[in-house]
Amino acid sequence: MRRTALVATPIDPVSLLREVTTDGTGATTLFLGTVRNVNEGREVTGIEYSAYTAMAADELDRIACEAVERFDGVHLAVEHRVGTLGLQEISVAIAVAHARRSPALDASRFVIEELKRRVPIWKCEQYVDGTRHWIDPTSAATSHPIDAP
Amino acid sequence: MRRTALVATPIDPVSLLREVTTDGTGATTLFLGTVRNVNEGREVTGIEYSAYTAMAADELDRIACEAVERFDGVHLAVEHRVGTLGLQEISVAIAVAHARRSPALDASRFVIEELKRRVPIWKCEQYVDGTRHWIDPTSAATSHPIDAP
Amino acid sequence: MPQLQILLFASYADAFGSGTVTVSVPDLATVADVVVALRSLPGGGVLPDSPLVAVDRRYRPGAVAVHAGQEIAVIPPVAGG
Amino acid sequence: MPQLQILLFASYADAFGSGTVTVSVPDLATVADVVVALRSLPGGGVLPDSPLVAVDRRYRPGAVAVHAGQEIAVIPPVAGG
Repeated sequence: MRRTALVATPIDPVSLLREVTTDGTGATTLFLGTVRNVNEGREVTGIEYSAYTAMAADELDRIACEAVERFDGVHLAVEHRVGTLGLQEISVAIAVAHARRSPALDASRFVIEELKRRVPIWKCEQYVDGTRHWIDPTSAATSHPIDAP
Repeated sequence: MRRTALVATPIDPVSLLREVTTDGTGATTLFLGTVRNVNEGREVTGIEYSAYTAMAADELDRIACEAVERFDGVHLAVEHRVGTLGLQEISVAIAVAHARRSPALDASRFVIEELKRRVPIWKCEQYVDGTRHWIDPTSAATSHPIDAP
Repeated sequence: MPQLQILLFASYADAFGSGTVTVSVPDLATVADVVVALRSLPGGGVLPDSPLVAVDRRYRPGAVAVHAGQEIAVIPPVAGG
Repeated sequence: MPQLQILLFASYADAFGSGTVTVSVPDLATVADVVVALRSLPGGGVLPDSPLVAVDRRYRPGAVAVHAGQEIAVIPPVAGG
């Protein structure tokens, strides 16, 4: 099975794990991305995730299809959250199950790497001093600081 | 932090996840090994895990120390169960947290691969027909079938 | 000249002051023509040489033809996960 | 000849019929001497050429000296996880 979704409410990783598991499962992996308190030395209070919603959902599903094709027999469930998240909230959860460990580990890594490369989601970090900042992973130098409103 | 243990009671993966997470965590990984219903074409009813308990505990902790050394800043919790496990019960759980995803993913893989290579734990599969069989990953040909008692 | 509606997001929407802008492009326009047209608008300096462009929700290279009725979006560096 | 107690597990314990066996080894015996002595016992055919041996809970190569009072174990192919 495969299921992917953009969600606006908190992610429950345990239900994703349950969803991918079958009697034939020998290895299950879970990857969680969470909002951390410091980025590039600045104290973060939260992150606003925004998305090109329709395309992000499509692209996420294309990645899951590719994973199922590359790693035959994987079951996977992926949720990415949008909206404003506080510290330690889960932004993305990837659950993968397979009879053997290598495809489960490889598929999990494949999905998170492709997701970070391709899925049109952006994060705007909010800092203790009230400013915010669009994260640009392609270049720290070309990122776009924005004054607080 | 790092914590490793051999345990004789069911593993709670959620408590391991909670244990490794801090405010600085940006990525968390969980690896679960579970008892699957078929191995090498035979229908399995359960697996008895036995260990050279004292050395297995030491070796597991050495692996965790090596992971902390290799992947600076990882927090990890590892539990391996011993005793007789039914289908879909968790035999091993590895939770890893880090600020960034690469060390978290790499450390998880490192621990499971080293565990499988070095930790003195054995599994005796029990089949529908009442027979049992010590698993020998080094060679299917030199494995040791045992008649049912 | 044909007019196309372009979707913008995140830092690009901030730079252009809107999530949707209209550009005039030549007949038989391509993805690259859309980028040239966007760059001439106020805020267009935010765009790199070859920004990611999606047509009908798939990434497309500069040479691909575009026309009215398609969903065209210019995509800032993505940062999901 | 010194006598050493050897711990056995899993398939090896089944083959030797016990989790502990006593072997007689030469003075200044090594890990390899332990394996030779074990192989001459009933059930010893189960052992490969160079089984894993742990001394005081660490894997040790054949040339390492062993003596009474150490915890010596011969380890079947491990299969955790």
